[in-house]
Amino acid sequence: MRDVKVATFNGPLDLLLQLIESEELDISQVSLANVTDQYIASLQAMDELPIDELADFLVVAAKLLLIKSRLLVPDAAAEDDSGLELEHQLKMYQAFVAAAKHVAKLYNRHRVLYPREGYAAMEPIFNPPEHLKIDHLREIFSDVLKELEPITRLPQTVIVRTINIRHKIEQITQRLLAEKTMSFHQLLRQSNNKTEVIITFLAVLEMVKLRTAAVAQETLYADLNITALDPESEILQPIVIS
Amino acid sequence: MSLHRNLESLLLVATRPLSLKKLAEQTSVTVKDIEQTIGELKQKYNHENSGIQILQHGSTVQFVTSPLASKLVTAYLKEEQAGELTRPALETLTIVAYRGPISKIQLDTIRGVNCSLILRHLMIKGLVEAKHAKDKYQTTYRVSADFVRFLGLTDITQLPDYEQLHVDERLEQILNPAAPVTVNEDVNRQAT
Amino acid sequence: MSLHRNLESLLLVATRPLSLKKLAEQTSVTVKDIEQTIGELKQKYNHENSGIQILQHGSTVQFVTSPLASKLVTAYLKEEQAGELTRPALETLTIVAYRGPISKIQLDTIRGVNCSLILRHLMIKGLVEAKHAKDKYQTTYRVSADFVRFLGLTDITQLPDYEQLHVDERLEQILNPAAPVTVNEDVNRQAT
Repeated sequence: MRDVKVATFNGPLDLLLQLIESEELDISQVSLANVTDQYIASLQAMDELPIDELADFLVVAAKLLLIKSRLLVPDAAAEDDSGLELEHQLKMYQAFVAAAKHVAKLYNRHRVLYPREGYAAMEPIFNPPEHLKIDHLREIFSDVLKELEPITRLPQTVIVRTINIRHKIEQITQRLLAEKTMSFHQLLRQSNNKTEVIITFLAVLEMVKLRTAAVAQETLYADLNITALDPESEILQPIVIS
Repeated sequence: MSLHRNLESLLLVATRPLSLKKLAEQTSVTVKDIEQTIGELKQKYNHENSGIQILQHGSTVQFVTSPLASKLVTAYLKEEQAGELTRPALETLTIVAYRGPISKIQLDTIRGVNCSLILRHLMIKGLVEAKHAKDKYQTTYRVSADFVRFLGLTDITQLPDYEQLHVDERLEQILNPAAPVTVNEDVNRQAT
Repeated sequence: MSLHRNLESLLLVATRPLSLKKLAEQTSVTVKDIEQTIGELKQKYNHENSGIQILQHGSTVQFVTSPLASKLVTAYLKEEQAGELTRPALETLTIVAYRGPISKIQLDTIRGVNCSLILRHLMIKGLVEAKHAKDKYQTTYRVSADFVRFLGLTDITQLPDYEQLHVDERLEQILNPAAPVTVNEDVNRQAT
């Protein structure tokens, strides 16, 4: 895997597009599978990300993993077109990124067309709304204030709560060290929302890759059993959490 | 042809009659050039098939409508003046009443949409007036004295529940959002 | 020719974009007559020697100045140059410009992120406008006539590759059969 050097990006599709373009690949399912590891590595490198944005990133991560797993195990291909969908979605996004360059060029020419905003003979003439009663004003203003409520709540939901995979790995490791083995469902019991479920899943995948945990599944669709690998074993290094 | 084009554009946006001298300054040509070009533009516009006419009064010029369309134009302007206020216009008027003097950006933020056209409409109806500051962006808006009188008040602060609604907390939140607090609260921590 | 003249006069006194329907009512002809006459007036005005241009945005029209006189008019009006667009703003405006009218869910799908906050910001700045259908959940967005003016165009369909990007089969495939891609249900609900 090449060193990932993506400076700044604007959402998951932007990150994905930059990864593919830096590898000079065309957009296809094979190239999506190729950059999956880099995509997840970039995700992990993001220390702080508003939780709402993270969810968008994770949805794409899940799709990438699905595409990759299907290319690795072609027979496992289920009836699911989310790979094709992501490929199309990214192509579309690429087309609009290109179009945005045209728009920026037009905008930056500063060739603004000006409308007519008034003319010499135009003088205000007092013309009040006949049926307007004073109590009506209060009602309308109260309605306006009420409509503000969802917007004033908005910043609170977008409060920058950060979540990161490394912390999740640390947490799972601690539990595994205590319990040696546990099921994926037991882990998920701690999850508060969809985002955390995906984070937990990614953390487990990462631990398997780092060989600090092994995952077994007895039958198809059965729960996953996660076992801590012997921390004394030579090939295993304790996960260093920075 | 570019002088013709430039003069047409300037006359279109001018909100008062422009002097030939002003036109010459803006286009960096002589008054004589302007005189000649305006003469040519009169030939182009001042005939009965044209809905746009050039009116020269002394040394000032302006675009005016065709006398043949005056009935139609008068009817249109009367309708614009008279019609009842739409709901968005009423909302804007109410916000200016309870919260004025208010800047346009604050008004736009409260309504969540740009209110330029509505404000202009309310001003032409004499309901709202602008107080221009040196910096264009510091212009503030408030309801007109005529409108206060129309409501039967001597002061806009006599509106029902003015004290309370004028400084509603929701307004403060929208207009002065606290700096985004990075709580850096680990979701994992919540779960354990 | 009297319809041409009448429309020219009405467009000259209007200080906001006028709908074809409104023009039809004012002149007592059909919308179809208006459409045809506006088409002819565009041929008369929308060429590079004319200082007056007709901007059509959806079903509204207005007179605007020539892009070639822009520098001069900007100086005359003492307007400041429009500020830079941020990358998310530019991306969102581009998608809304090419694909509008577009729903928020479609926009979110194309950008791969939730666009509630950026849309609110663009609406406050008057670059995007929302059209609420009777069913509240069918709100669609398009760029404003002001944004078209800022680009120096007289119709948003003049954007490069407009036809191709405006309707894209692949987008239809993604948007129609499949579930929306973004998960941020909470924010969606609150912002709309």
